Amino acid sequence: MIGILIVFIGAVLVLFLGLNKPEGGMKTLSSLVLFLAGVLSLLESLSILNFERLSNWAPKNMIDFSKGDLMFVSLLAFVTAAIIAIFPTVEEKGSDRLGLMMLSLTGAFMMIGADHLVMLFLGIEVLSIPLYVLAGSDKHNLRSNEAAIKYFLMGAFSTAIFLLGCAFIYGGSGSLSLSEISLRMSIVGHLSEFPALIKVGVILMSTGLLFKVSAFPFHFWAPDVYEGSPNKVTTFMAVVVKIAGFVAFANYLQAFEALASWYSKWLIILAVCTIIFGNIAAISQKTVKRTLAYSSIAHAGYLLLFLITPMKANMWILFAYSVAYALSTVVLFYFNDKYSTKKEYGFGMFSGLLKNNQSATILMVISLFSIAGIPVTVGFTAKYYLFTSAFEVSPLAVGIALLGSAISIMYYFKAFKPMFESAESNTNEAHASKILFVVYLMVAASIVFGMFPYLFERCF
Amino acid sequence: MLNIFQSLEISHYIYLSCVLFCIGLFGVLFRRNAIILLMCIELMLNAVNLLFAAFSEYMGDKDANGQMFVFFIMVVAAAEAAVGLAILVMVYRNTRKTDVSFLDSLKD
Amino acid sequence: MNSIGLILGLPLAGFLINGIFGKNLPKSIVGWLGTFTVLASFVIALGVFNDLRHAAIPSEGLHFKLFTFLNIENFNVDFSFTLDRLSVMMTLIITGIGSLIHLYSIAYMHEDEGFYKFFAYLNFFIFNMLMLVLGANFLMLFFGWEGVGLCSYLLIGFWYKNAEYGKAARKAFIMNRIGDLGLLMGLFLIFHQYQSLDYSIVLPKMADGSTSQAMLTAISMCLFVGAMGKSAQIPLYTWLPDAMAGPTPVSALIHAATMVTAGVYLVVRCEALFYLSPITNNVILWVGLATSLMAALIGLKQNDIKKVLAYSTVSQLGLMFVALGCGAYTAAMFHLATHAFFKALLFLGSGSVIHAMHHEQDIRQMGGLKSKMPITYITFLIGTLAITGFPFLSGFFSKDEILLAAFDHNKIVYVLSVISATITGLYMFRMFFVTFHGTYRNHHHSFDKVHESPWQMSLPLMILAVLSVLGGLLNLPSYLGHNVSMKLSHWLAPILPMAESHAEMSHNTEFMLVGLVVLLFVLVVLYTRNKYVSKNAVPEEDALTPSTGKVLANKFYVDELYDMVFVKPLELLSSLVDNMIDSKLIGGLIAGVSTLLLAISGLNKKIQNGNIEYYLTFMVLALALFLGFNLFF
Amino acid sequence: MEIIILPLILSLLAAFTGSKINKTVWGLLSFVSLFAMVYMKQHYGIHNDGVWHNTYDVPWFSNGIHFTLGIDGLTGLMILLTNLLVPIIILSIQTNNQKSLIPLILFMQAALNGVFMAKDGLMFYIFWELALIPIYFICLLYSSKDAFKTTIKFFIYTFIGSLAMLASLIYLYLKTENHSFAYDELLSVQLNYSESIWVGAGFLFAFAVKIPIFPFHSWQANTYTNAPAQGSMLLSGIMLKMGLYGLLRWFMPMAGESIAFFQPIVILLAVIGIIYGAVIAIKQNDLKRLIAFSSLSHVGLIAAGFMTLSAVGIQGGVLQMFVHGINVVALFYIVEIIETHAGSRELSKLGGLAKFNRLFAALYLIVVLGTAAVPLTNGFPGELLLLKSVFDYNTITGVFAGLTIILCAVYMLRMYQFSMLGEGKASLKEIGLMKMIPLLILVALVIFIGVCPQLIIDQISPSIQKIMLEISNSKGVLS
Repeated sequence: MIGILIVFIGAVLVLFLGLNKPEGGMKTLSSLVLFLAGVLSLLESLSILNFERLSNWAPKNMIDFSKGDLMFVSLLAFVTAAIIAIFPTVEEKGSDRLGLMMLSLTGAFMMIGADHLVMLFLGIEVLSIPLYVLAGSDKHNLRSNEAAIKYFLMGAFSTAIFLLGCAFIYGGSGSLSLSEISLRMSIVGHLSEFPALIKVGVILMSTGLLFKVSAFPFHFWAPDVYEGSPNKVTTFMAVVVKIAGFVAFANYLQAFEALASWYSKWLIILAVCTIIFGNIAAISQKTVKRTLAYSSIAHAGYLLLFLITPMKANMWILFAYSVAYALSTVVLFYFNDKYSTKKEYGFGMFSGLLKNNQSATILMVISLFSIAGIPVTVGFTAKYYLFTSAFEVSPLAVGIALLGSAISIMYYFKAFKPMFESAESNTNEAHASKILFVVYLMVAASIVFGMFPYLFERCF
Repeated sequence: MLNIFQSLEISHYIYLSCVLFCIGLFGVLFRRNAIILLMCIELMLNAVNLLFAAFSEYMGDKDANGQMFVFFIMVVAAAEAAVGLAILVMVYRNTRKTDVSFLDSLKD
Repeated sequence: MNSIGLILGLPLAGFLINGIFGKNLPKSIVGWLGTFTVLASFVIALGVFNDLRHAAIPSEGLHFKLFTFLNIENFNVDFSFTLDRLSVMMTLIITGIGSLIHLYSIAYMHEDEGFYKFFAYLNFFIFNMLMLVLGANFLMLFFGWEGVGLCSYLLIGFWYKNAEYGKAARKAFIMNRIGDLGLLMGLFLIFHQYQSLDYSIVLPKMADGSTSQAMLTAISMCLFVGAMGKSAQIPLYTWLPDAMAGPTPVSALIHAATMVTAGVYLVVRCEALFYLSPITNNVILWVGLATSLMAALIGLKQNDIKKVLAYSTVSQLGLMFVALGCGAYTAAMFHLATHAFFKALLFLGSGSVIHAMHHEQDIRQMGGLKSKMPITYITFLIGTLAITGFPFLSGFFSKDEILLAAFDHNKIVYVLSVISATITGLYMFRMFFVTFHGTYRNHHHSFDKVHESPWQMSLPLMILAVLSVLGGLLNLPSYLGHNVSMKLSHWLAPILPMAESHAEMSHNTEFMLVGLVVLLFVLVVLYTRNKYVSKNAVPEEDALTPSTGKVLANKFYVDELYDMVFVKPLELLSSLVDNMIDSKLIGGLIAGVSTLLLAISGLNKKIQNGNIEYYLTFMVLALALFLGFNLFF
Repeated sequence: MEIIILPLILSLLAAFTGSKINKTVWGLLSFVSLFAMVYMKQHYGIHNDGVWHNTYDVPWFSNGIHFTLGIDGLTGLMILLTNLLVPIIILSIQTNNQKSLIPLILFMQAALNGVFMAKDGLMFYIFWELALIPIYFICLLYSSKDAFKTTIKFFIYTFIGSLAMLASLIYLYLKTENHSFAYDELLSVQLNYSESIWVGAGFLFAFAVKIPIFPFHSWQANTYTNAPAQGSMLLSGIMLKMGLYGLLRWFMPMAGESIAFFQPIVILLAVIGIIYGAVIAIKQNDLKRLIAFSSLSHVGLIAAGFMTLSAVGIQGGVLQMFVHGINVVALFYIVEIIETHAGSRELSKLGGLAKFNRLFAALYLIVVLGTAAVPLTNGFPGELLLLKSVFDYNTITGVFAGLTIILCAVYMLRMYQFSMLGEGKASLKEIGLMKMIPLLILVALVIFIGVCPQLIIDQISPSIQKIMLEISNSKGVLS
């Protein structure tokens, strides 16, 4: 709860204070606010502090943050703070971008905490609408415009489907509160006795969420929008939207646990398709951004495997994976943004990096290893936990997932070719520039979490 | 006259809103003009509203959640429409077009 | 330190000292060191020989265990040696002739810059050869077996700058390796059968007839394959003539006197085994006979003095195997000994000729040397007489033994071996006369440059000449009176439990046969003398040789055949496998997977074409699919 | 533990000091871990009982997954090999411009020690991967030509293999009651036939790629050829042994039920590989490529020997692992010297080098003989035992495997002939004594092991006995 409040207030502050100031001024403020929110909710989840009174103020059956949810809240807050901190600001006046980003983060929080379909819906919308704007925030760049309109149209479309699903579920179960729904379903018990409405509703709602997390048949927006939108926004989308989406997905599927045996087989199919598709499609990509987009699709596939495991007990695995994913993705997008130039936004941008900037090389290598899931990075640890828990449900799917992560080497390591093979004359002058401390911190984190993985389990 | 309304069952409402929804959906699929797409999406949302209202009514007065939801949807739809139109205008400024099928510079 | 240790250790020490420090030592020290180490072990061996004569149990020998080589579960092999009557005889031959040849080499190799290397290798060879004959189990034998092969490789390729020699050396080693594989398989079979490799355990078990016939045959065939390789029998003989690339003392020591007789030693060592497997016996008999005849025929047309001797060696080895095939093991050992004497003598003699002729080996370039180098001439003559079976010289007795055994065994064999013996006479005298009589025919070096060799070379010649004359005393035939008879056979009897079973034939037949041989000998001498001395004929140039002669001159084209059947196809296969299967098939398969993935990945362009209608349509279709499946199926 | 930490620290130090400190120093420093190991051997007295002693054990991922290191005869021998060869490999570095080479090698040393000591399934996997990373970068950074293409193939190939192994490990892990990756826990899992075949296939694939066994070798030749000499040494000298070690320590006891199924297949493939590699090696022109294929042929024999499940085969195989490590590293070292001092490693460009440096020629010859398994060199005892085991398993197979002693002589002597003997086109620059010392050490080992192999056998046999016991417990197929 505290997280939402702080971030929301911060957002409003940034919007109004920075109305006609350059973005740079607001940067520190906003990242500080986010950091504060992160710390506070972390402390709350570790039950060092508690904000009972605040939480009571909110209607319990609408939004309710469990300890686990708070971990996610703090993670997202930190990540967004990092994103805002490390990405360069735009020159023109007006800090609305930062404000919008923080607003949509509040939406993400609402999704995470939502215990009621209305709240879930609102969360999704509050997350999405600012993002539509942010996607197009590079006003005079046609690609950005296109990204915005594509994202908007498809987003709105999927929202409509999602809502239809809500309606059906409402009709079928007679309630909108997730806990209420799960209660009623557990009474009904037997699968066949459920009204078709609920099944249809679940399918439609899931479609909406699958769209948000860009799972296979509903992934089409991701590559294009990722490519078109400004790097900062892309990063935000790739990390925050996906993680929030999955937490929400997990929370709401838990309400339908009675249907698990039915939906999990569909989820397995989806997961396998997504993994195969994402990885294979990524191989032939030319630009770094699209490659990362497809890799994020593949990761959505891995995470779908999480949804078939007993989720309530395993939320920490989802958290571990989110941490791994967030850390490496942000770092990689950062380097992509740093080194891409007007004419070169393919892998060539890294040519000769080893020669010009060794520390950058090492950071990139570690992040790539982490995202590819190679020991002893957190990427491996998370994958290990995820796959082991999913193995019990469906070994075959895990086998395919392993194969997928083997294929993923093919495109993750593409970067090494230009990096290590000594560069030709036109070396990228951006290589020389220094790298922010935050990036070092994140990479270090991905090693530390890799070496001491039990931290995750302990925290939950 | 009156008994017609009594003879209406929830299923009728479901079918109706489904039909509405599908009209909107096919509109989205088959029209090119962004504004019309927006309208179609609104239509889909309204179909959902109708459904909610119907369900809420069907469940009697013990549960007003549905109607509440309808209001939220309306509000959000309005916000969405505002943002959407803003984006449209931006696009229109840059490319004197509102036809989405021309926007295909982003692809593999 | 006991005697076996010394016998083995001294040459090894010589090898190590010469090999490591030899470069910095003066040549005289190196040479004499090498010689004396071998000589010393010869003396010790004599001592042991003396002890053994008075040993209580004649079949027993000295045993000496150094340490355990391998011990896994029941597979237990010791690094141990035994010195019984058989091995002491071999040891005496090896060290005796070895020391003479060392002495000889001091002068022969004097100019060579690899002097110390040469002596190191020689000592190492002696060590390995001794290990071969002294080993107390088959693995020790195998050690020596491969060791001598290695040494012969090193010494054939001694002048390493010459690529041809290198080729010959490799040929020798690889052909030996083929035999070794057979021997190794034999070892495995033996262990499989008897759970041990020690002679003391295995040989009695072989003798007691508990083993199945098939197994005996299998083992003996495997061992015989090994013997083929080492003792240059058909089909593995072609390396020996090429081995003449090495320095002449090497040819004398390794490729005439000692190493090549290892096969005979092996067979005699496992006498019981071979005795009990008649199939193998026949194989040995016929292989030996064929080898002996073929080599003799080839020898007729060779003009390289060493090549002639090489083929005669092969032929003589063939005879030994005939003897073994006939079950006349003593005869084989006897011939082995005498052959060691006179063949070493002949090689050293040829070496002294070559030395005098400044490394000219073609007999057509020689002639009339007797006046210039009398000692060599005399000794060489004795050697020739000995090998061709001049009455009462060593070769006469040993060869007779074999012929008698053959006669007793199978008449056809007898006839053929007599023929081969006769041919021996033909080519030996041909070579002898062409070399030493007639007129000098060399135009590169003037005749007066030719000189007698220094004493280090002539002394061994003389000693060996004496031995070749008196060698017969080792084992005089019974018809010269029983009191002197059968020294060697008595000596070896305890080692050969299966008594030599050929019935004593009447002396008349023996005299008749001997007479026949002598007659043939005389005819041969007259013919060759008349042809090459009186008519002063010279072997014609290769171009002019008639077709039959060509075949012989080209050694029946066997080398070409092997090249065509084995070497070329193997190389072809190699490049084929490398280029086709490895890179194309297996490599291509792996590459194919990645290209396939890329191709599939490329397909995504069709869908992800940037057009939003497509996207929406696909999404809706997918959704419809899900709904359809769940509602209607 | 210390012998993992030590090289790690060293590698970090080396990374930071860069090339300021001479490579010799690092070489000597990395010897230290050898003493650490010797100490450990004494401390746990590993040669009197076959037990795999824990030297270090703390909970790690979870309570079920510990960070466990163990040492016994087998592990001891492997570690001995690693910590003996790595310093030599470091000393073999010729140029000073490869400055991240030493840290990578030291890191590799740590990882390899980990692999051999890991007593917990997941740790084994993790170290397995860690060992892959430095070698990948060594090859990527310093390969002679098309580095990326070769290395990515190598990496993905082995990575897929290790993922298969991970799957098998996870499967076993889930089968254990009180989910645990501990070696003994995993051993105690009882699998039914089909399960064990799947699990076994997972392990086997990983190891078959690493060893490599015949059809899975296609990464090998190019990697060895293009990699820098040090890379080739690490790969063939030690990393290969990871596969064989895994075969013996993990595959056989874990999936023992499936051995009966895999035994004939693996032996057949291995024997095919023996002849296949040898035949290809006969015509190779590039020395490194030749050695690559010869090593394919040799390890094939080891794998076959292991799969015969006879004491002779397994102990001979372990002995041969050690020996092959020494020989192949010596060979690559020689090639490195030839390449740097004669300017080429193409047989067609070489020849007649013997006359320039007698000592070098002699050492080279001894190594060649050792590889060709001439008695009294180290190659012989192992090969004898392996051939015997294969021969006992099946006579025909044994004969075919035996062909190796002929073919090996053919290509090895050819290699020596065309590089050292003959009139010679090439010339050899003066070789410093410093460069000879590592070679001398290796050659001394060649002779020593060749004369008394029993010393090593005594070290390993108790633990081998124990492993064989475990195999037979998991399934009574032991012959």
